[in-house]
Amino acid sequence: MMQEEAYVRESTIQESTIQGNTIRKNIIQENARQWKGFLAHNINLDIRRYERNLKRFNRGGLFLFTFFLILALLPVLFAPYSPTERFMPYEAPSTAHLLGTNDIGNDILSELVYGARISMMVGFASACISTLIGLMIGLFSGYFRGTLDELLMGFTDVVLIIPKIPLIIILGAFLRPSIWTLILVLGLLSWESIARVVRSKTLQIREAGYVKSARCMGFSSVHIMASDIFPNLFHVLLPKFMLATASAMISEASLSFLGLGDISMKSWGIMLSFAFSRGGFIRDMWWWYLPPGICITLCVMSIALIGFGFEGKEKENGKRGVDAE
Amino acid sequence: MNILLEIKDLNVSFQGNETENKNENKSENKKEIKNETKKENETGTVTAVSCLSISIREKETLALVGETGCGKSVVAHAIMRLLPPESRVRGTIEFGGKNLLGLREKEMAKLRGKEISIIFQNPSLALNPVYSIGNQLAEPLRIHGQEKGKGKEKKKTEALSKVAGALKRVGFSNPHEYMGYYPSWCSGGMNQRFLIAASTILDPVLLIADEPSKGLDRDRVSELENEFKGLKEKSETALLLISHDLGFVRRLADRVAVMYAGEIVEIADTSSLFESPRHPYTRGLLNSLPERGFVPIPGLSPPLSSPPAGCRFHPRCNVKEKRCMQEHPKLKESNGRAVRCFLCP
Amino acid sequence: MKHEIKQPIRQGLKRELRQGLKKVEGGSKHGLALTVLILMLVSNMLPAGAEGAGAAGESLQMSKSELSDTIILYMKILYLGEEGELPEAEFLTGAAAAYLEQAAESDGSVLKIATPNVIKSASFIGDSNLGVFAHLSNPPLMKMDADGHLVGQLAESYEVSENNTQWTFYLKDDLYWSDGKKVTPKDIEFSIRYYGEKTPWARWINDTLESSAVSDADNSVTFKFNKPYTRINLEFATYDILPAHVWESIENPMEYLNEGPYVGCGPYYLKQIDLNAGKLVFEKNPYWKGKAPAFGSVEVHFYSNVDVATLALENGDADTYYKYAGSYPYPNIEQLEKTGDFDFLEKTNIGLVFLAPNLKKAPLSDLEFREALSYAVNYEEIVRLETLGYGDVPNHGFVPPSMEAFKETEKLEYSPEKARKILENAGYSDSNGNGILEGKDGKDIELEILIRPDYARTGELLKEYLEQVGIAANLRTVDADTWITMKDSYAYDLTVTRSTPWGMLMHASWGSGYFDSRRTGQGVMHNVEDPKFLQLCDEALATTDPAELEACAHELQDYYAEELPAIPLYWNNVVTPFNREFEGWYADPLYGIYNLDNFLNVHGI
Amino acid sequence: MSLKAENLSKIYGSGLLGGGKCIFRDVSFELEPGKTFGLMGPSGEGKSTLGRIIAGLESPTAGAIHFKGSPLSGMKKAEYATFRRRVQMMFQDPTDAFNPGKRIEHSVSEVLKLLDTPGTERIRRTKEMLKTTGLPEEVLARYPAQLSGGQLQRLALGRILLLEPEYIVLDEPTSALDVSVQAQILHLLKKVQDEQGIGYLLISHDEAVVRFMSDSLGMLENGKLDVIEA
Amino acid sequence: MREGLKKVVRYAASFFLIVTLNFALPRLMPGDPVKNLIGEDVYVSEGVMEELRAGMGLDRPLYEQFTAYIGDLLRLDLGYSYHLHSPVADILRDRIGWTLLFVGVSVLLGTALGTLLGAYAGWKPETKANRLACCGFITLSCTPPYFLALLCLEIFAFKLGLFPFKGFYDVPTPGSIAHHMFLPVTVMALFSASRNFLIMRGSVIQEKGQLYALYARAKGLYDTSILFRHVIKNASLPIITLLALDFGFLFSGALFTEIVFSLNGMGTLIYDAIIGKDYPVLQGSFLVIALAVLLANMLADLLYEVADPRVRRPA
Repeated sequence: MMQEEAYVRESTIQESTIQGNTIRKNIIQENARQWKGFLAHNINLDIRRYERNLKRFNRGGLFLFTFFLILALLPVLFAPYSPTERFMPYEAPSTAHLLGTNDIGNDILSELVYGARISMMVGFASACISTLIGLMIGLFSGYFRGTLDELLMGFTDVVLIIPKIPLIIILGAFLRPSIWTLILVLGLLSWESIARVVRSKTLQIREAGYVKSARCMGFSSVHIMASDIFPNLFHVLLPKFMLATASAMISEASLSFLGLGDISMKSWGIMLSFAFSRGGFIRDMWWWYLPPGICITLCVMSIALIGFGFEGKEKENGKRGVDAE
Repeated sequence: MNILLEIKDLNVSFQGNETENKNENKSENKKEIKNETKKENETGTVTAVSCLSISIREKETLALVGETGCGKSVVAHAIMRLLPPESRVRGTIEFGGKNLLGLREKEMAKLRGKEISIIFQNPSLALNPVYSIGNQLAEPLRIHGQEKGKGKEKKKTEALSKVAGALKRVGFSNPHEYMGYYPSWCSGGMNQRFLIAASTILDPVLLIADEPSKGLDRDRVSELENEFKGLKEKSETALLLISHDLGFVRRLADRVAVMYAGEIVEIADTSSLFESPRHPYTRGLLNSLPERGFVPIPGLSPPLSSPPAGCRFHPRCNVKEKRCMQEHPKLKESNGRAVRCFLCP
Repeated sequence: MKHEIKQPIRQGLKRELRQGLKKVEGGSKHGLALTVLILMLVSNMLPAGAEGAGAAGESLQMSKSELSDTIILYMKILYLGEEGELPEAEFLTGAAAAYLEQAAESDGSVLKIATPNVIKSASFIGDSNLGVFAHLSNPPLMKMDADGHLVGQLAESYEVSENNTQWTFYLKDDLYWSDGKKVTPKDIEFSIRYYGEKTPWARWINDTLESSAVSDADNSVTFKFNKPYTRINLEFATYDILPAHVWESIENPMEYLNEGPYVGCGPYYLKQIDLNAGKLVFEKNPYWKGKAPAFGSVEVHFYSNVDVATLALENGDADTYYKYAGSYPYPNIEQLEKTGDFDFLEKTNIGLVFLAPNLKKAPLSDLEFREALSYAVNYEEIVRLETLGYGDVPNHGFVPPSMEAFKETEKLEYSPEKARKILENAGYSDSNGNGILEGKDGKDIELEILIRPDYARTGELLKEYLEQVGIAANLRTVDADTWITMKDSYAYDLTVTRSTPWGMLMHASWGSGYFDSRRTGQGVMHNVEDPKFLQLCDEALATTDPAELEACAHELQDYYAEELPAIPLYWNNVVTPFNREFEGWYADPLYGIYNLDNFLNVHGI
Repeated sequence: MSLKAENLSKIYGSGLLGGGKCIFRDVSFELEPGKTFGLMGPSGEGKSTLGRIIAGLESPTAGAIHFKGSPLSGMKKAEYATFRRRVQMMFQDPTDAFNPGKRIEHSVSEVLKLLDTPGTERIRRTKEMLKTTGLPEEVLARYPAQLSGGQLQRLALGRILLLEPEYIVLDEPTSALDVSVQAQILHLLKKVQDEQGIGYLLISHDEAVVRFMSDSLGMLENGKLDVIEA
Repeated sequence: MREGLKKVVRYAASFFLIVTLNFALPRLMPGDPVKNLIGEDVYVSEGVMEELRAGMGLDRPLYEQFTAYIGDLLRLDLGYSYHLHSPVADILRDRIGWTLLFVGVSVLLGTALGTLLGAYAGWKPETKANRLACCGFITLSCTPPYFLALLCLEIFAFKLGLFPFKGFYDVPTPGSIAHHMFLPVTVMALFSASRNFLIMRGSVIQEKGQLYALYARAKGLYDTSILFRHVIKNASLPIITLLALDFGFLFSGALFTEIVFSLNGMGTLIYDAIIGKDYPVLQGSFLVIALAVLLANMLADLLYEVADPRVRRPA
């Protein structure tokens, strides 16, 4: 019994920490909780309301994100020049070069457009790694419980405590600055919170009637995890994935600033670090150092907003039926 | 006996797109009203309670009975004005000569907890987990400033003794020990009693109990019954009992109102209702009780968003006639009983 | 803040005074002199109040009481007709003006230097950056003059024995420590031996110094080594001389942390190392007998971010900028010019940026290939992009013209056609038609260019140039430490690096230290095993005779031009911005503006 | 042919550290096909735990369960698979009995797939199941959230019936339902039992329900089971 | 009891892992530390190099180095920095004070600001001001810290000339320190606040829907008094956990801020140590930060137990 309670407490604390992150737009004020059943019975008003608000809230994020995604996928459409083509260096914005040129005469706008792909790739690739690890650890830990859970979660807690950025910096310095090692390092060091959320959600779902009856009916553990638990984790996973992407992008930019990035891959972070190290900042060339910074912020924000939105949505996933109609 | 609370034509509806309208409302007031009515029809508005009229007399126990989702809790929250902002409440709720629905929030706050109190169905959640029982029991005293013009210390000791008294009243022999407890340390039954003590500490004129027996097992329910009986004996409080548990209601209530699909279908004295139910729904409900052999009513309750035309019960009624399907029956009163059925005298 | 407000007032005051003195003739001179004296008193008190404790006041040559005595004396003579030796008014006003200037500057006017060379610990001996800054307070024996010749600094002169093992330095007579003691040859002997014993980088002294002798009679110190050394005069231009009576008792100077003050014998002494405020404070050495410096104190402000340092300069928080072996960032010059407060001192750097091929690996072991490579690089573009015009296309001879014994060799030329032709003639051709030349082994030539982040842009350009002549190139960016490991194990085809002034001078000088395969070191390529080159080095190392040295230098430069052990990419200038209100700036090739003469010369306009 | 529980005990939290808490001790009873054994007792006394042990979802600390004469713990894989299919459990809360992300149709056909039922057969059996439980066909296209508690509980029962179980553990099958729906479900259960001869273990805190349904009943109190023949 | 023991085991494991990581990581880095020690352009014979290497203990087998390391740790000897020429423990003691002051003040300010604004924003999420605040804090939390620091520096120190560029002070007086610390503390506090704001806002939105909040209203409380009397205490519980985890985050944030503002604290220390491959300092500072975070977590655990009666249920 005590064991159970410990789980519950842990998961509530963890949950609230993580869900606290959520920015939910005015979900139905929850004194409706009591007649939630009543409302659900009739029509899922709260969901529709919520959906609408969510959409409104996310529309901006989704729009921005799509924009950046298109930039990343089809830079040719937007970049006026090749990012390696050289013109006069240090030129101010003009009609020929909307954002001017940098220290070796590359068109900054083109560089910016091509940078989207690399920045977002770092974010998504490392988020994929961390999400995958987090999912596996959380799922197994939550589903099988017992000693495995103790060990895995103990390990997770230990990793959680280690300060990340210094470790990433040390590792970044140790491994040679290549974009792949960066992705690997970022991915390998940010799965713990995902694992914890997945675990607590798994614990919760595991006790749901449909999982219990599935076990009762003789479905295999793999089938249950894949077919009953995973789809319902998706809603916790997606926001986590998005937030992991966002934080990986920030970390990449920060490491680039410290000179630990991969210079041959011109991400926004690298652009920024060049803008600072090659006089863009001091020459007051705001058209050089502001755009990559703003792009990082906006892109991270769009991803985070979508993540927050999904996180809110997750709350209501019990009633997902309606929005699927 | 005087009428304490009178509800007339209460309509409560919930709407889907409230907040968005609200923001736009401010700019274009007149236009919006038109739009709103239009929208109401388009986006399925749920009328949780329609045309509900009921009155509670002083010291009386009135029970509101019905199945899950029939809108009985909405009535309780409407009286307390605790409904979420997106609900639309029409009608009048008269209490002590004032229309509660017309009061400002500040004035309403003064009534809450002092004149009208409520007990929620889930006591462990209704108590704040991070404050001690004593603290939470004393809170109504603090809010409603019972002892004006006295020293702080004195106030405190007085509050303490009051809290102790209240706890004793609900059956705790050593109240001072329990005052330091937290809700999470206590069982649901104990929390239920704490909640009752907190809600009755200022001797409200009206106590609303919202599904107090839900989720309790047999022993606890009888404990609770004793609690309420004691309360009725010791104080002047009128009780609005909202429950789906017919046995529980039968033992406590003076009068019973039965709700179905957002409407009252029958009001009667407890004894006459249980002995000779008139409305077919009431009859069906009583028949599905264990002691009558679990005879079920066929079919399902209709969704409130699209109640059937005519009598709302007609799809499940075994004595229905043609007009039941077309006309909506009115609540007819006779001999202190009221029934919403064409077929009943 | 207070200083900044007062500074202009005080300067204005000075200017008026000077003009006033010129105009006023005859009788009114006395009155004016009095006014000056009173002003002196007032101005003396103002900053004292501002400084609070009045620490600055102590270093004044004339104290307040002395000043007021003079005023009283003056008044008596003037108005009471009292007999007395009336000081000559003309002389007095002159002295007063000078005094006023000094008084004002000794507490208020500070020379502020911004630098990105951050002092990391308050260890006088241990911190390498501090070692450079301490030249001001503890000057080395020798220095390099503007032409790159080594001359005495604390030493009046020196001589070296026939076999180059015995060096004698004759000390200047008028040197005093800031605690009043005289600088003796023993201090020099102590310092040199002390470094040899206590610091790892000067261990060679300990290992080879046979004996040393001090002669108080001719104020000299003699060092005898167990093997010939010809470049001691250069070495001794880097070791800060320490007061024996202070440091004797310090067992472990590397670990000796002290925020100051430190006893020094230069025009200033190091008063404080304040790491938390990020500055060094040098205060005037009261016992300095040489030319009086114009500033009461010199402050070195260090910034961990170059941009912030330059911003500080633009904002007028500092008067000049210093970076060891480096220039003010070229891109930032334009911005600083706009403020109108700064002038720039330009001096050709004796260090340079070069492309080092891996001579142990084909195809770069092939001289013809290297030659072709030297034609493939667009030097003018690199100079334009990397130095923004503050540099030159280099010669084949590697050594920049600012170095002693420079020999004019052929300028490097950009000609992709020539490069291609040479490659073709040498047997590198694109037989499979994929646009990439094949090496002698028949495989495509794909060069790995190893770069540190500092040369990222240069690397990008090089890659392009190589591709233009049909050579595939990969950029591999590594951090400085990895770079060292990789270049030491010759795990590269090409790499971009730079030489520092000191690096150009070390070993047999003229950059030979970078190539001699017998050497090791952080920035050293040690890639030339050619006996001809090694012999040249040995010859240069065996002589102190200027003529012989020059001959060696010319031969070395010819060797570079012919064998291309490295392809210089650009010669750059060291640009130092300085506040227009000061003049007399001067930079030496070794330490730039951070030399004693400069600090003695610079003064307000 | 029976499901027998012998001397079951369950102790929680008996690990390396701490002593643990005894839920019940030496509980024995037997389920017979076509009969209902009612299990009553105050909440928190481990009725549900006992139910889960009988259904094989948890293992007892001591004691054994015999299915058709062979003990559960010593079963081979194939044997266990039959047990797994023949003994089912129905839970208290109908609202989470189905995966909220899948349509009812999907959840049902998944079970049939598990049984390797061919496609045409599946449709027939689904329809048959709906008929037995008295539900319209349109519920198949719905998501669980769109159905009422009564409907879901019927479906839950229906889904279990697809497996053709011999015993069903009913864990508070009606306590989350309204009285009128409760009556419906109880009648349905009885009907199914009569038709298919299934043995029930009915766990409920409501004495009236237990007495209404059971052939024999037991009271689990203070960790002990008192069997009272009805 | 069981829980407590588990926690102790967990913390001990964390400690061990940190120590091991700490030992292993710097040693894995490429580059010869001895060469770094001597400095560029200096010629030193191989013999001297070996001697120095032996002095640093780097030629011994790893396990020997490890046991020696653990032994030193137990004596609170964190090694000796050849770059900074003093025992690492001394350097850390010297630097950590400033960083603690800097981080501490920022955390306090940030938490206070973020929590209060967040609580209010969560209580009335629909008002314009709160939406604006929300957008602002989201933007902040999505900006790389160094970018914001540099922008602040450019605008407030350079363009407006309101604040100095570097250092903790000019003269060590409280006024000067406050003047110098204003910008870096503001930047850090904003970051801390942005995190706390979002958490608190979400937490309040969640908590205000709880039944006890409704019951508080039913008792006669209204509007913000419900927030302050009932909701805020519940909602701020997650902040406690966050604060502990934040501690590590802020240390890292401090790194960037310190570099930008040329502050002589732990951040620059670590940065320099990475650049210079100063193993002992790296080990020492990583250990200190990790231990600080560990300690903060333990403290949070304890605090949680005090603050949340659900956790400290009597047996």
